[in-house]
Amino acid sequence: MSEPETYEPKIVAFLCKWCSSAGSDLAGVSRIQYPANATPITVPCSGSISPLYILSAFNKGADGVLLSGCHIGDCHYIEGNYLARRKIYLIKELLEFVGVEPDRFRMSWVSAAEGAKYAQVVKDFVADLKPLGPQDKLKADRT
Amino acid sequence: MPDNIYLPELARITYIKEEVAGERSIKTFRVEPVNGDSFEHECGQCAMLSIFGRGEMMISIASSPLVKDYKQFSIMRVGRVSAAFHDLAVGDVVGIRGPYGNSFPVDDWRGKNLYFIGGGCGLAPIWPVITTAVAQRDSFKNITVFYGGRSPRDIMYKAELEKLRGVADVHLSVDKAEDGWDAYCGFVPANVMDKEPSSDNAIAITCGPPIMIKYVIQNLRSLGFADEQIYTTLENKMKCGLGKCGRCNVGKDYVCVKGPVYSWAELKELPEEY
Amino acid sequence: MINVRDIRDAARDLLAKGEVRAVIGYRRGSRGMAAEPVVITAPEQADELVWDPTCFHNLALYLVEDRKFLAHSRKAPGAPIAIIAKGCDARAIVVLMQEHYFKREEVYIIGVSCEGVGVLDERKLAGHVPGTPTDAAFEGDDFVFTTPEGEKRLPAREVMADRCLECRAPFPKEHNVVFGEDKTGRELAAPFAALARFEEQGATERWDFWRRQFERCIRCFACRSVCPMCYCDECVVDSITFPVAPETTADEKANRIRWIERSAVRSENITYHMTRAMHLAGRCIDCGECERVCPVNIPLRLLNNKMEREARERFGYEPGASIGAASLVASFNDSDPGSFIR
Amino acid sequence: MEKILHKERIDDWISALTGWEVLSPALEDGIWAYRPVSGAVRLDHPNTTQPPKGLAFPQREVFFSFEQIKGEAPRLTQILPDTVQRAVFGVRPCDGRGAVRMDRVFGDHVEDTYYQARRKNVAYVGLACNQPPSANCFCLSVGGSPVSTDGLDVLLTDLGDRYFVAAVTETGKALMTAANSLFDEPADADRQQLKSVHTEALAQPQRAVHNPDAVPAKLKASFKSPLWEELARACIGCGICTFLCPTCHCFDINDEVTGSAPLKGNRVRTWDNCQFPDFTMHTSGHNPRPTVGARLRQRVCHKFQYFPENFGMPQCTGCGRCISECPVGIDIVSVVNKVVEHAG
Repeated sequence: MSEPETYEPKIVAFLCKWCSSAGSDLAGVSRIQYPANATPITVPCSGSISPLYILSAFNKGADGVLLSGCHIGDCHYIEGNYLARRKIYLIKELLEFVGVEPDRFRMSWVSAAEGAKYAQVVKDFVADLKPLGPQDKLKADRT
Repeated sequence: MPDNIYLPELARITYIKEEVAGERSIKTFRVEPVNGDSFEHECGQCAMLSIFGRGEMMISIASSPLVKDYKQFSIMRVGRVSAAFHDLAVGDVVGIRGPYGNSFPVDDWRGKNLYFIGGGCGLAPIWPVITTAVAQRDSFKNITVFYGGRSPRDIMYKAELEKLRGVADVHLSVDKAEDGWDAYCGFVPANVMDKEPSSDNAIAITCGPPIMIKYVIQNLRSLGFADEQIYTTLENKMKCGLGKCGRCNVGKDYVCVKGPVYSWAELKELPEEY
Repeated sequence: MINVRDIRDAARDLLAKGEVRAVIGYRRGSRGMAAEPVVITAPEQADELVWDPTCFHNLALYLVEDRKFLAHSRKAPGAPIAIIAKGCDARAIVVLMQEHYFKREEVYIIGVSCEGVGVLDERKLAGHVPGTPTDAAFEGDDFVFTTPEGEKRLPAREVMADRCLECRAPFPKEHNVVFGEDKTGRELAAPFAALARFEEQGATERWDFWRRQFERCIRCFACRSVCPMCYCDECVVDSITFPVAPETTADEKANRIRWIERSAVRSENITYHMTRAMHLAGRCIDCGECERVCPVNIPLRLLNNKMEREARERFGYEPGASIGAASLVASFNDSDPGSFIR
Repeated sequence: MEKILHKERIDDWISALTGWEVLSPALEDGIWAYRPVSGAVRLDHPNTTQPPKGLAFPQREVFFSFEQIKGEAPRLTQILPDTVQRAVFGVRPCDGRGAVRMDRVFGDHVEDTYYQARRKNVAYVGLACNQPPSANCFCLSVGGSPVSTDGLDVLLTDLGDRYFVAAVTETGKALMTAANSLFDEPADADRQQLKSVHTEALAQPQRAVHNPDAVPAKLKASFKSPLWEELARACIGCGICTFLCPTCHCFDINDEVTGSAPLKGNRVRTWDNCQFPDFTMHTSGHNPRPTVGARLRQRVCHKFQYFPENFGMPQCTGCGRCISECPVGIDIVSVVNKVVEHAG
């Protein structure tokens, strides 16, 4: 099923617009080399993420989903990332509970200054996703 | 397998005209089959129009059956598919299947006076009857058209209505008085009462918002029109057009098959669930 | 032991004095022995009320219906509405008040304690009693069924709903008046026992299990419809072609996102059920109605129990415990787990 | 064609049906469902939770796929049903009669290509109900019977250690002929027993719609009765009653997009449900059936008034599923009786 040589996991990355999105931009302008597997989607805040976004990304064929926001204490909306942390913990548990590989969903704190960290997060994620092969548990089966 | 009843034909948009602007704008579209022949239709019948990826909607065919080159639809922008239609341009290809439903018994009306009473976008479903009657002008006696909109900007088919004046009596109205409007001010049913059409050897065909239809019928009855002389069209949510999907029924009738055209004599026998 | 006459007297009295405008309760239905929900508005209807092991339904749902009806008809509520509530139902009412769905003074809670037992699971009854029973009654730790062949007594725990066996709060703490003994602390079965058993399996087995369950779903939405917490006017699984309200604009309709297709296939079903489980996290009070009504036996309580236990163990959160408490996902602690975040 | 089949030979019969996929009721995950036969078949089921209607009318049917490169004309590719022949064993007479009604809906006016293509490949091997399989059975009230052959290709009657096997259609005969040697000719004693089993079956107590012949007219007269809202008060608006019904046929059609650039997707039919609030809602927001009462009335009147008016038979076949499975005990027999009684 997995084709380790050619398989490139598709990642949907929800990035908060205040920190992680800027962090990914910094990674780009700093010309840091990192895998191009992640499709970024900028969101107002990590706390604004609905579980449905994550499930929908998997449904639409993502092999991994990343959510990245400001570090604890740095949220533009003061407590958005605290709320995200709780909510995301629950969805992570739920995904694992139904038997989805826990490594398919990842959360990180990346500030606007952490271009290198963003690159590392994506790099690690891609490396962890590759052995898992394509995600087909939650992917739409409506052909 | 016999013909796939759910497979639309492809049709190209050849003409678009904005009839009414604003929040609930109305545009008229003409479509021509991509692969030669299309189905024939009768006055009052409907067709399912598709935008692939958005869905289907049932729209009454607004052009006369005598027009063979294209089919015309006037579509208000109210929902998911109609909004997508309003974003289309000439040359775009859509899907069409039909024709669905029954039709106005126009042939039975030869030699009679015809009164058309429309409101808002309710002019479109009766427009094929008007244009057919006008095209066969000698077969009918007087043709009178009552039509009203909320304001002068809501009047559709403006140019066509003006052209009608030569061969038919046209009585336009708007709900509220406005500068520059010199025709009737008030609701369509009141305009009808104002002109006192005679029920003698006459047929009245009405279409518009449900509340308008209700009062038009009430007024026509008071003017002496018999139930059999009054015709209207029903609209309901439809998905298949073939009397199978189960949602457009009024009592035992599936409007997509037994309707949309009803005489008041028929309609008043159905449960009031429309 | 609750005497149903006390419940009837209370309902009659409340209606007669005009203290409430209606009482939501149970009456005898026409399907076998099962009770059915009823809304009575006149004192003389109080005699219709019943209280027996077939009073499964979580009537809090009808408080939601009532609220929607009032909102739709733009009516002022006037007098409060009374409701007969078991322990779980009362917790549901508390959650609704926590979420400001209605105010405490708008509801008169006639609490009924499940005492040492709970309600019947009709599916468990097969084989236990001959023929079709016509009546069921509480009697201490037993249920007594009237069958064509006479009375049949069964220990309640043999045919009780799992949710009741595992219930930790069979007494409606939030109430205006309450009937029956408070037997909180009774231990019939360890809570989350089925969950713990399930989690002993590996990921592959868990996935195989859920895939099988979700493939079976027919998307009748009974789980959603029966749930008092599923009160949204617009649900992600509904067809998106309909307007939420008459004033919904064409643009709103055109731009709605179709998160989940109507096709009852595994991927769409799983997205639905997992979304629902997340929406119920910290809100589900384990009345188990979703699982009871599922016509194809999907063990939905497992999903909700998972969230419930995580809420309890990780965040010290008990749904439906306090009207004033912030909800689970609208609150946080500095000590919330975060080690999973990179 | 009438034969005797000893029960232990039923598996051999099924094995002999080459070219057929055979389904029979299986208890899986706590519910009875028609499943492809694997292992021994014992027809000792009550009724299945869902009728076999999905074989001819699946909950999801793809009509065609579409693909459109921006600026170009769309390309449509028809998707046609598979042509596997399926024989379903153990179908209860009420569900056979359900098929008759579905055939009318999808066959009259214009033939539904998809339904017809599937339907002609399905054969129903029915099983007479010596005992009512559910406490909510009421087939006798809707013109049916526990031994009805309507819509079935074969009817089996359990005679203890053997089945009395009666072919109803040519397809049924073919199914039997495929395993001719397994069957015995019925003796007079077999016929006698069949007769008495059927007589007993017909005498089994059932729930009853009172005065069924009067129902359509009484319902018609009760359209505006306030009773509908009262009877529907507990209704939660779920889809159990219709999704489990052997004759409910309502559906929705949607485009399911599977890709953009180029736009790709399928036009799909899925079951829909007159009890869902948005079922009849117009795009304008107007809803001809805005309340639970109006929707309950639609379900009941469709079964007991509109369908008889259109097809001369009630649509309901008395299987009782909607009663047994309703989360809040709404009971179509009791609803019909109450409305009729109220109409006077």
